[in-house]
Amino acid sequence: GSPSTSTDAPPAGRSTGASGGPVAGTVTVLAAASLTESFDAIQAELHHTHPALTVRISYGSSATLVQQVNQGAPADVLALAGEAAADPLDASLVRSTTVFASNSLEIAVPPGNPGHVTALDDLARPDLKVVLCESTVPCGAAAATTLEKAHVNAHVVSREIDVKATLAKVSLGEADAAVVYHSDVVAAKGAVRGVPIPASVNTDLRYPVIALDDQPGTRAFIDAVLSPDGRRTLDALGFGAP
Amino acid sequence: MTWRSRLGLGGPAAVAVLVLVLPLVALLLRADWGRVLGDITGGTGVLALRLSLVTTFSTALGCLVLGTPLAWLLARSDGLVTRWLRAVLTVPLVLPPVVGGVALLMTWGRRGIVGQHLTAFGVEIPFTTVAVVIAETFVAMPYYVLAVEGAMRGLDPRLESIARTLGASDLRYLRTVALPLVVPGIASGLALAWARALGEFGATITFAGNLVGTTQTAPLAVYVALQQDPAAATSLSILLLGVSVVVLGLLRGRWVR
Amino acid sequence: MTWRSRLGLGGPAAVAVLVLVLPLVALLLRADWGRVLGDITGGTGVLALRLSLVTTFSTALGCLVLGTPLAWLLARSDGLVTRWLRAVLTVPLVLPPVVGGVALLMTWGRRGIVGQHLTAFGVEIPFTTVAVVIAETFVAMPYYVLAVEGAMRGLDPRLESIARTLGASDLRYLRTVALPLVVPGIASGLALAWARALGEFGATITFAGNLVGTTQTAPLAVYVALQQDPAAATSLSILLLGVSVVVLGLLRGRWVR
Amino acid sequence: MSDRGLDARIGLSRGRLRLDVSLTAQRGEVLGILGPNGGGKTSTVLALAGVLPLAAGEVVVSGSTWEKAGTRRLPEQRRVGLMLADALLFPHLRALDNVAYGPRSRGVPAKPARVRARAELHRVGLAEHADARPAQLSSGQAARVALARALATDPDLLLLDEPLSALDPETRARTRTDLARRLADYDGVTVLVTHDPLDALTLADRLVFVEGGTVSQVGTPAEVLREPRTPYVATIVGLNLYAAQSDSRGSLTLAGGGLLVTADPTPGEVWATVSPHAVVLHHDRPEGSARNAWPMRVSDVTLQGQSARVSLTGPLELIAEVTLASVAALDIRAGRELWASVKATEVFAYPR
Amino acid sequence: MSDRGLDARIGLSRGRLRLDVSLTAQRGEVLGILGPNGGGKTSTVLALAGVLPLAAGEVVVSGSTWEKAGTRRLPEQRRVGLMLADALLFPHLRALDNVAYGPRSRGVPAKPARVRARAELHRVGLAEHADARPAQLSSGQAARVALARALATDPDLLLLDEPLSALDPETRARTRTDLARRLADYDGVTVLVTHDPLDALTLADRLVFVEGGTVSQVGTPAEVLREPRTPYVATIVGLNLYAAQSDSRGSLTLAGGGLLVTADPTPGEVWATVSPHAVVLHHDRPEGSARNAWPMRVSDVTLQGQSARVSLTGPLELIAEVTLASVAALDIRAGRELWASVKATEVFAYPR
Ligand SMILES: Nc1ncnc2c1ncn2[C@@H]1O[C@H](COP(=O)(O)OP(=O)(O)OP(=O)(O)O)[C@@H](O)[C@H]1O
Ligand SMILES: Nc1ncnc2c1ncn2[C@@H]1O[C@H](COP(=O)(O)OP(=O)(O)OP(=O)(O)O)[C@@H](O)[C@H]1O
Ligand code: MOO
Ligand SMILES: [Mg+2]
Ligand SMILES: [Mg+2]
Repeated sequence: GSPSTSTDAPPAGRSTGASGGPVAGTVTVLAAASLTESFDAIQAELHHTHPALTVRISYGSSATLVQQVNQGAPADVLALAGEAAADPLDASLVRSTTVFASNSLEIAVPPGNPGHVTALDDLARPDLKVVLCESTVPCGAAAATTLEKAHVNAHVVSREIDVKATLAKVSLGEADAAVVYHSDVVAAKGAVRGVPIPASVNTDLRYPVIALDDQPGTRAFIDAVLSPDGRRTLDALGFGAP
Repeated sequence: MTWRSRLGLGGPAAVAVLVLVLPLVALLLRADWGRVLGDITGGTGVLALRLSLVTTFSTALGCLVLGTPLAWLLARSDGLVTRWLRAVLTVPLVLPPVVGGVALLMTWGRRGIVGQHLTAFGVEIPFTTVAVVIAETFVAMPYYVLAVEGAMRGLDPRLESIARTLGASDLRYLRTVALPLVVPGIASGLALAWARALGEFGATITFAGNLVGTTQTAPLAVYVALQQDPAAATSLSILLLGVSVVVLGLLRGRWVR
Repeated sequence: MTWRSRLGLGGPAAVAVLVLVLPLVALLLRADWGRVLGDITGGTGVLALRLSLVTTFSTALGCLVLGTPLAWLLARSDGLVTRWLRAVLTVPLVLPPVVGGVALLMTWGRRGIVGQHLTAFGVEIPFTTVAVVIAETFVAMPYYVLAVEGAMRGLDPRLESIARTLGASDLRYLRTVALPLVVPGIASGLALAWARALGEFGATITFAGNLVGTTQTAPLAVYVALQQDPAAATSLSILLLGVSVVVLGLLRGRWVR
Repeated sequence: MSDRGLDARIGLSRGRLRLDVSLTAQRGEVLGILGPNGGGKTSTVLALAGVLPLAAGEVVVSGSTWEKAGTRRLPEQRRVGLMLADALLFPHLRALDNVAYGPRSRGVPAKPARVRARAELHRVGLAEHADARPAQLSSGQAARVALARALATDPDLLLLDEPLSALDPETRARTRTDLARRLADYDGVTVLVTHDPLDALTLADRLVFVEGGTVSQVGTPAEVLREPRTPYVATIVGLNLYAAQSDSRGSLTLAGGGLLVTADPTPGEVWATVSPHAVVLHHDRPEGSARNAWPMRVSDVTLQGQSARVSLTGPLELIAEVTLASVAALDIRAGRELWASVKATEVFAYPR
Repeated sequence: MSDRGLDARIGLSRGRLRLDVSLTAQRGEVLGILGPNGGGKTSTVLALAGVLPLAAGEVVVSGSTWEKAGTRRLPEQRRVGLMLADALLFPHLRALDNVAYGPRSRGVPAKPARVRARAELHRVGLAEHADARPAQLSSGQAARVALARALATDPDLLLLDEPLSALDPETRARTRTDLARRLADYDGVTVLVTHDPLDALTLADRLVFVEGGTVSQVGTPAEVLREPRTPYVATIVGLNLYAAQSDSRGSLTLAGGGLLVTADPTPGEVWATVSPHAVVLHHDRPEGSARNAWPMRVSDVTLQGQSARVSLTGPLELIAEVTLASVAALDIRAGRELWASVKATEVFAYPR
């Protein structure tokens, strides 16, 4: 897809980032846990272009981040896993919203694949322990959609609170399979193996980055996410184009 | 009480009360009271609460049965082993609950140091209600043991001398004198441990998972609801608080001064 | 001790020890010892540990200064207010920490019942180190207050009669007799509260966020690492345990029998 | 009124006991309180100290009102010294600091407070134990430290609840003498609860007997020794006591059975006393002037110092005190039958 | 050997005290232990009970070895009854259940145990308090329940550590008589620690004085009354005691100064005693046969029952016991100067 804005503000970053010089100050970013590796890398890049800009990133589950913002946490940027996660967000706090990446689902299995999972249908086997994200979490909602499309009634033993916890159950070998994001399988660096889900039943998530104010640092950070360097970083870690 | 002591003590005490009570007040103020009843009775809230009560009372029982002898043995010896054991017992207090959950998986899980042998017999603990009880016991028992040990150390040692010369073995002394006398300590230890178990979240979700009716305790249900529907989460929290205040009130009213 | 009592008590006590200690053993067994030192000294681990020490000792100090007077007032009265206050104090034990974090936001956040007035003066608490201390105090102080109150109730009331007739006001009695005599209770209350604060996760991440160097305490760092690099998380957990055993060992060795 | 040291009426309930005791004393006076267990002695003392609140009555000491309907001074606002039967030393303080605690609490600087404390410890013979912790003291040593502590604040009202009960006889004798000397110098009121008649008789100026929550007898030791009015008091002073009906010729019909003749008639309801020393024992029926003589059986013999106490039953119950020589001569032992006589001049009767 | 009830040597350290005490008793005998505070009486009792372990020595009771180098019976394996100075009732049990605790622990079924307990409570005069909790009892009542509890198990060795010290005189007299009767029936050994000479002299068959951790004197009450060998023992038995050097004619040079003449010479190092009753007081220098006469000054007068004890200082320290009549006649009061005389036949000397 293409960048989309859901508010009146114009796509914030590009112009400012291109025109302005180095920015100083502090920017506080709340980011979904699945973005940990990518945003850490982007933060490092940003330090080269804006050495005087202090970036503070707090990672958590998307739903918690939204709660924090609603309850008045002093944040400048909010990056969420899936647009649906932003639904509970108090709209009056939002300056601009830009989708900067996408992610698709994949089956994660422990190395060696002890459950011999080869396709989505296998998840219905009663001898298999399947974990999913809780349906309130973006990855859980997506997994539900996909399983429904494929008419698979998965043998679920637990619905985890976020995608990382879901993945951990597989990497520890406690569960035989989990439905997670492709980016998470990449980030797990061999701790789990991926079993692809056909595009016909797969569900894509679009990750929005939300500006909560108009400070220069806010714009500088969002620009860095949207910049070609940022794009490359996200690509390398398994995220798709927005 | 004189004015000086009212100010000198009342001031800090009032601050302490505010720090503890204001957040509860905020929770109650922000609750959507029109919805509370519906939130509680509808949905998974009731199931979660029932599971919480079952598991926390099992945990309390486990503490009573396993923790009381341990507290007794700790209270009666002062050797190096005892001191180290007591230090090690406080470790589960310090362990971040999520790490505790991971450690429990490493122990009782499919590949855990104990669990791998259980798996051979077809016993798998994670993702079961038993796992919830184990997780809750792991985090709650230290509170119980420490409270009861303290109470037992407060007993006059001469009472034991008297009981022993009257013909009571140490077990009989424990049963007929020491335990009845530390009932207040046991009650407050149980209250602490039960409360800690009732609020347990991280270790449970990590070790036992989160499945409605089997392993989704009230705190997990609250957390899930919080992500989608904060008002429902608040309602459920208020119910949880109500239950705990009633249970602790009964326990304390009966046994604790 | 007779054989009967060794078996009767030793059996359950051994089970209790196993339940508590096996997970720690598993954690140590599964650690990648070749990496532990590197994991601890490199990266954000040191920062997080320093922050944890600063905030937990601040919390302990807060408990001492605010919680001791509260415990004293609770120990000395048995009115209805006291009973209710005591029941309410146990509520933070029961509140799932994440809900506690939300309640703290509702209190001290920009739109909170207190925070909105603070914002007018340019004071914002969430996402600061102060918020970490508030969150830790909220979850840890009840343990302190309950432990110290119990110790204070154990004092012989006639000691106060004597001290008062000797001319000591109640404040002076508190300072010169009651406090010195409950030092063991205070020490174990502090140990409990400090340990609970050190492991605090849910309320902190919700109320204070997860900012490296400012609000990312050791348990948060462990949590983050757990997702990326479980071995590093284990290393950090082991460090956390080591620190806590040393601190608790010192505290107990010095003050507790 | 101004030389009244203590003017108190203590009304309160304690468990099943309803206490109503009036106490008055001049300054410098020592008031001994005696009575059976559970009679309310300790409760009285605690009420005077301000530890137990009054339900009724008042406490006035040296002209200032410590307690009265509605108003109540706190213990630390009363110039009072308290020592209970248990030593109740502050276990974390050395003996010296226990004793210095009072002066320190009343504003004396550390140094003079310690000097004073050391002097008080010296007076109870514990100078060399000044640095001992309470746990290192025997019960008797602890009691002496507690005594020193109570004496170190020069209170207007000194309350001693069985202060000597844990002391061994030698120490007790020494401490009793020291206490007597100390109390002689002292111009406040002392209330001394004791079970030991010797303490009471030697230390107290006036005795108050509290039985079942009320005062059963008050008087100087001499009055009480002469005319006990309850069986309890008679036991304390070591007399045989009988409730009797006297006719005008001095013939007494005892309430418990038996007859007694006195040389000094007091018609009506009387108490009659017989000193154990006045009882003479004989093998056979005595001849001569003794108008009271009964055949008796020995129920018990106990040695007391250099003499023996012989308990006798017969027409009346009687205790005799005789020399060890008599015991040997008469072969006195439990079960022995013999005669006891008392001269009518040794039987004292006074109105009930 | 088979009728030996107790054969023990207690060697242990307690704080700064090194205790080394040997005790032997026949079955049925009552051993009274007396001594100053901190002397080690309670420690001895605790060692016999098996609560304090021995460092050296052994304990043999009724022929069975309770403790010996390396082997040690637990307290519950010894047939022992223990009552400490504090009542130490089990606070959660009614008085009746406190007393029944021993029989129950030794296997008696609930019903007979209660019957027995009720009987024991009756014997200490507390039948109507059977249902009271310890907190509802006065200290004296509690002590009596503790006594009943210790007596309810018919032990081979009964250890009583100041059992009567919390009782009021009336109850104490009653309980003492009851205890004496009880102990007469009892065929085990009783070890009775007491500060009260009256308890010791009336209840004990033999007395053991423990001072500073060692035995300072052993003997029957009569022997001890006649020949005390330490100042402490002399105080207990109420005699004036002097260490002296005697020549062959009965002239004694006292170690503390002064001269004394006895009618019954025992040359060498001796103890000399004078009974307070044997001291006669005079206004002026006495004429006649009394070979011991000194000008003295009264330092203290105390009433004791119907007589007075007068403490005198002069060439020697002397206590006299005189009637109240003499006190009035001679106007005896502290500070008064007068003469004291003792007949040489009243001065007893025996080797040190
Ligand atoms: N804490 C208490 N609560 C209720 N009742 C009590 C309490 N303490 C004592 N009593 C009761 O009060 C009454 C008076 O007790 P108090 O201690 O004043 O007697 P006492 O004359 O000092 O006796 P003793 O000679 O045994 O010391 C007793 O009947 C006792 O049972
Ligand atoms: N728990 C203890 N630890 C160390 N020393 C102790 C302890 N209890 C007593 N002592 C010391 O042991 C010595 C003997 O004490 P013990 O109680 O046996 O004396 P006692 O003869 O019973 O004295 P009292 O007449 O005062 O009861 C004392 O010097 C005392 O200071
Ligand atoms: O990255 Mo999420 O918010 O755990 O799905
Ligand atoms: Mg009393
Ligand atoms: Mg003793």
